[in-house]
Amino acid sequence: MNFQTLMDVIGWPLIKIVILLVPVFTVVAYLVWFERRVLAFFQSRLGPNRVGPLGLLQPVADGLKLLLKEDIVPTNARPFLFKIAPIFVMTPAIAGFAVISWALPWVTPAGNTHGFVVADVDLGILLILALSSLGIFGIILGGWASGSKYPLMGSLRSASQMLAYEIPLTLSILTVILLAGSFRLSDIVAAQQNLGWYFLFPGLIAFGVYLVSAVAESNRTPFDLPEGESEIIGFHTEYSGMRFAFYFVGEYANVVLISVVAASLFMGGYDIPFVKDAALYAAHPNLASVLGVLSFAVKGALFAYFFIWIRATWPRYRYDQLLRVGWVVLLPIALGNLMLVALLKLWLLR
Amino acid sequence: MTEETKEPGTPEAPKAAESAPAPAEKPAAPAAPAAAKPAAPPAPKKWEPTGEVVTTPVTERLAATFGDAVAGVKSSCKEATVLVPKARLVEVLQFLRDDADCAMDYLSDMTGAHYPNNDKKFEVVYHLWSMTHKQSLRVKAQLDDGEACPTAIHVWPGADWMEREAHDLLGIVFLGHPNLKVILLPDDFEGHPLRKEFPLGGAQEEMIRANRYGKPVYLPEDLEEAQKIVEERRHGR
Amino acid sequence: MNAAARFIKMVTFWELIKGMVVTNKYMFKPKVTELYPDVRPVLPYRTKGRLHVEIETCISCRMCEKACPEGCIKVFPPSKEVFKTDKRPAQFYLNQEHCLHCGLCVDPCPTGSIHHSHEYEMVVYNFDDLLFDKETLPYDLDQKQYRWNVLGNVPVKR
Amino acid sequence: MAAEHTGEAFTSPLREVMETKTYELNMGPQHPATHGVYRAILQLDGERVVSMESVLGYLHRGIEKWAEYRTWTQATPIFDRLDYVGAVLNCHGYVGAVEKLLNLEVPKKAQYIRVVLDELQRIANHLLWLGTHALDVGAQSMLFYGIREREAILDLFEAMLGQRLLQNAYPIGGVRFDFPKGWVPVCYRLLEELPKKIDDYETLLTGNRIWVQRTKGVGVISAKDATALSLSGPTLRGSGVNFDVRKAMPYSSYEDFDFEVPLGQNGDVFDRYMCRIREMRQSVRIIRQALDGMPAEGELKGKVGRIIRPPAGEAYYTVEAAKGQLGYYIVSDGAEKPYRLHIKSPSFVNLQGIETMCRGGLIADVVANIGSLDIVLGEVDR
Repeated sequence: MNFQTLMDVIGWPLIKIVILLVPVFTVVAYLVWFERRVLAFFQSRLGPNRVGPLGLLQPVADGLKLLLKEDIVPTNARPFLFKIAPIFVMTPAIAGFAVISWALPWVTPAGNTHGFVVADVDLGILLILALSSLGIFGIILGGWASGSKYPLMGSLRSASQMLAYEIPLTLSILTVILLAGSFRLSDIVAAQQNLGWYFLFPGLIAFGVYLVSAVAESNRTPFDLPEGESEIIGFHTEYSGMRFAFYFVGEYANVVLISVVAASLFMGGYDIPFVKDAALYAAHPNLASVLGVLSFAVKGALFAYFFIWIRATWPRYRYDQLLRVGWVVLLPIALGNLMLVALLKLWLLR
Repeated sequence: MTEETKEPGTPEAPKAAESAPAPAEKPAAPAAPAAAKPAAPPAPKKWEPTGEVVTTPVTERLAATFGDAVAGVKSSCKEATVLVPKARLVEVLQFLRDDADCAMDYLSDMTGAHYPNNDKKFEVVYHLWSMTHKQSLRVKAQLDDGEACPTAIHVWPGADWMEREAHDLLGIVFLGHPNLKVILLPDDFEGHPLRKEFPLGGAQEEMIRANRYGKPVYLPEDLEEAQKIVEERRHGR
Repeated sequence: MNAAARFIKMVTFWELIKGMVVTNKYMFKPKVTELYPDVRPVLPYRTKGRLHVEIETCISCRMCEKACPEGCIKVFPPSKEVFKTDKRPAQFYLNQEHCLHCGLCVDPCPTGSIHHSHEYEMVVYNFDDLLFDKETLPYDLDQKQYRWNVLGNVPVKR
Repeated sequence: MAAEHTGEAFTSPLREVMETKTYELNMGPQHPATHGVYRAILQLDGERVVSMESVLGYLHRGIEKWAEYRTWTQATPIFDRLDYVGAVLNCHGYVGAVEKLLNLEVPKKAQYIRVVLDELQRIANHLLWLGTHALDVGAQSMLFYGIREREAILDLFEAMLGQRLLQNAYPIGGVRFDFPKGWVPVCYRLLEELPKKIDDYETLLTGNRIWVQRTKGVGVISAKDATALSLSGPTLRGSGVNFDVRKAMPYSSYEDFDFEVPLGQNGDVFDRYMCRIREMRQSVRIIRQALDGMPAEGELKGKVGRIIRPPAGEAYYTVEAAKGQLGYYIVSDGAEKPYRLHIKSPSFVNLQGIETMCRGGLIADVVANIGSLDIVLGEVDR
């Protein structure tokens, strides 16, 4: 086992993981700040502006506060399950970032290229879907293990909500895969590049279904019933301190993950709009990949802004209406769309 | 509460003491009413409303059907008031609601009152309103201490909580009320606060107000004592 | 016709988007937050802040003491002979702790010596600092820090 | 899916097949959606409410007992603490009752000033109700828009009455002061701006399909039940019963102004919401007419001595408060202190309707129903 294989097997992935995790955690932390500021600006108020210039140190302050707060385990809670539940929410959300390819490979002067992705798994999208359904387990376990009635209600609600929205989410992604022909994210982006325009236009209905079910998947308004603040306060009522921070980070990591996946599936990922990427990459590769990451970030931020915009405006669905929208409305549309796109592709190919 | 406006003792004090408003030694007092003559306090005055009896189409209709059982009550501000014997109370209320030209289909308010000096100690008061004829009427019934009053919940379901409140605060028992439980007071509260002999502060409040740092909040009349108390409060801790 | 219009509206989330346009409109409008400790609010003339008492003009007639529902004011008039020359009270206690800021004591005061100021920062660490006597009665803190407002008219001295 | 309201408690079809027990959930007294310290003990079958029982008294301060130990003028500030978001209307109720007992004629100018301030307080109350009700149903920004407009009104109160919330607005007999110098133009500007802002709220909520699904057919109470339960105010008018104290027994020269009384059709949360929204627009009309028709000069206060001793007797005076019909039953025995004072508080009586509204609905409907009743616990517990 000489040094070179050791590096390839363990070294490079570890470095890539570190390179990936540091920005992901800062992006998640600053998404919290971004949401509170943008939400405040929607509501004609200023939002956090006392901690640091424009409140930029607010996430640091929140993190520190949650770190120092005592995280209580309630008496009639199941202690072991209560402690491990938040982990089940955060790790899948963070792990999902591994398979996303952020840009075209980086060419070092020595000639070897390093892909902008931690693990370019050929079944990338499937892995993300599997991981996101693992996240539900954390919510249900946490709600049930808290031992009190309100979190139990929250966890039961989130169980049925996830079931209702898992299938439309998968079907809408299937339509994109049908169009792209491969599960690997970099292939999907490459397919959109040589198709000429983004999958947003052929798969518009799939895009709509994806957005709605993604919002439901990440428990955000108008589907934030598991944590309906004004009704049953949510599954993380009994959590405090760092454990609550896990849930909090998990939820916002989910939002970032969904925005990023939406950007790469429907808006062409790191493809720089109105620019011939292949030619630019051939000319000076590193600039193209940096610009690619930037355009990816802008698209992701656009989606995050859209989610916050929805949260500021729309009221919350009731529990049975939420399930009705999932099963009765979204499922047929997603299936019909899949059939439509399949026929379209068949007709085009022939 | 200043000394003279608040009666720490039972407000049962005879009326004469109540009407001596200003303390004697106030120098530039406005012309104090000439009440404060040290005569023997008169017998506790019964409470009777002044003014004259107001007759409206509704009271005439009632007099026609119930004869002299329903007596008009004097009112100083032109309000139709009717006194009904307790025995026929529900019958009158039912008639008022169902009769075509009374049509009192809205119970605006139902409450009780405690008159310790009158011969009949308690009074139950119903304020009714007719949506169609746009008339209002006050029906009163007098009860003795401890006497039960028939419930009006079958006539107007809205009276449910009002009766529970009257029972809670005044101790009037309503016969036939489905769950005459305590509504506004804690379950283990004994005594009925709105009765005249119930002290204003009640046991707890005196204790609470007095024992903030264990010192009385109100200052006595004469100057030196008050200054001593204030000094001690300020620097005694 | 309106069935088709309704269908299009339903499919394109039309009224939901109209709602979002409204919230976005306020996104770019000026914000209403007042940055309190740095920017002092401008109070109109009639604001009923903390009670101020001008001991010099008080003729210890105890009208305010009788009018107060909470019994916060306690006036001790001077002895008889002193009263002939100098009407000011020997001692004046004001218990700010129970004060409702209702203004019932200001109405009957013949000389307007007890009146509301614009002071609203009345936080203290223990209750007894709220019991003011003649010396510690707050009077005419520098009114500059409470700017007068264009809405207020001339203070009426009865 | 409209919740069907059978007379007896709702029994789910599954009950015969598998024997399930109802699940008792304590909503309150510390709960974000109960608008104060109100506690509801819900018997739940899954998410569906089988039966509901209210527990009150957490904010009982004994205001009626307190008033018996104060003179007539000293008692006015305590009634602001009843419905602390509609303090001017409470004060108007009490002061009107005493004036009725004294047979005192309030001068015309004072009556007009009272109408202007009452309607401003009604709009401020409805704005806060709209904000908290929409927040409970999920529309977060509505709360801040409602409170932003309400601040403009509270500034007007501070300039005119001296305080923003608990103003001790009216002395017995009329009004203390006239409007300050710059007040009326500022009020006119506000009257132009308010209808535009209410249109914004309607685009945000009334058309919104999620809002409609959350409120239409929820918490239905029929006109007959509403009258029988003595509900009042927008809660009663939402079921279509035309009873508004300003029209039924006009007081303080309300008969001079023309305004409609908005009515609902089927008494659900949406109709009560629409009633209050239209009521805000009507209040703007009333204020404009009152400010235009205000007599230029005139007495501000009727002839009333410093110590008030009404003749022995009793009086019942009702006012259309923001929550409903607020009544004061006062008994005087000739002394300068009230002998007995009973407050008919609309929130206390309206809260009786919550049990019929919530039976058969979901927990989210209980939250929407409490919001649509617009209760304030200070007034419920007195």
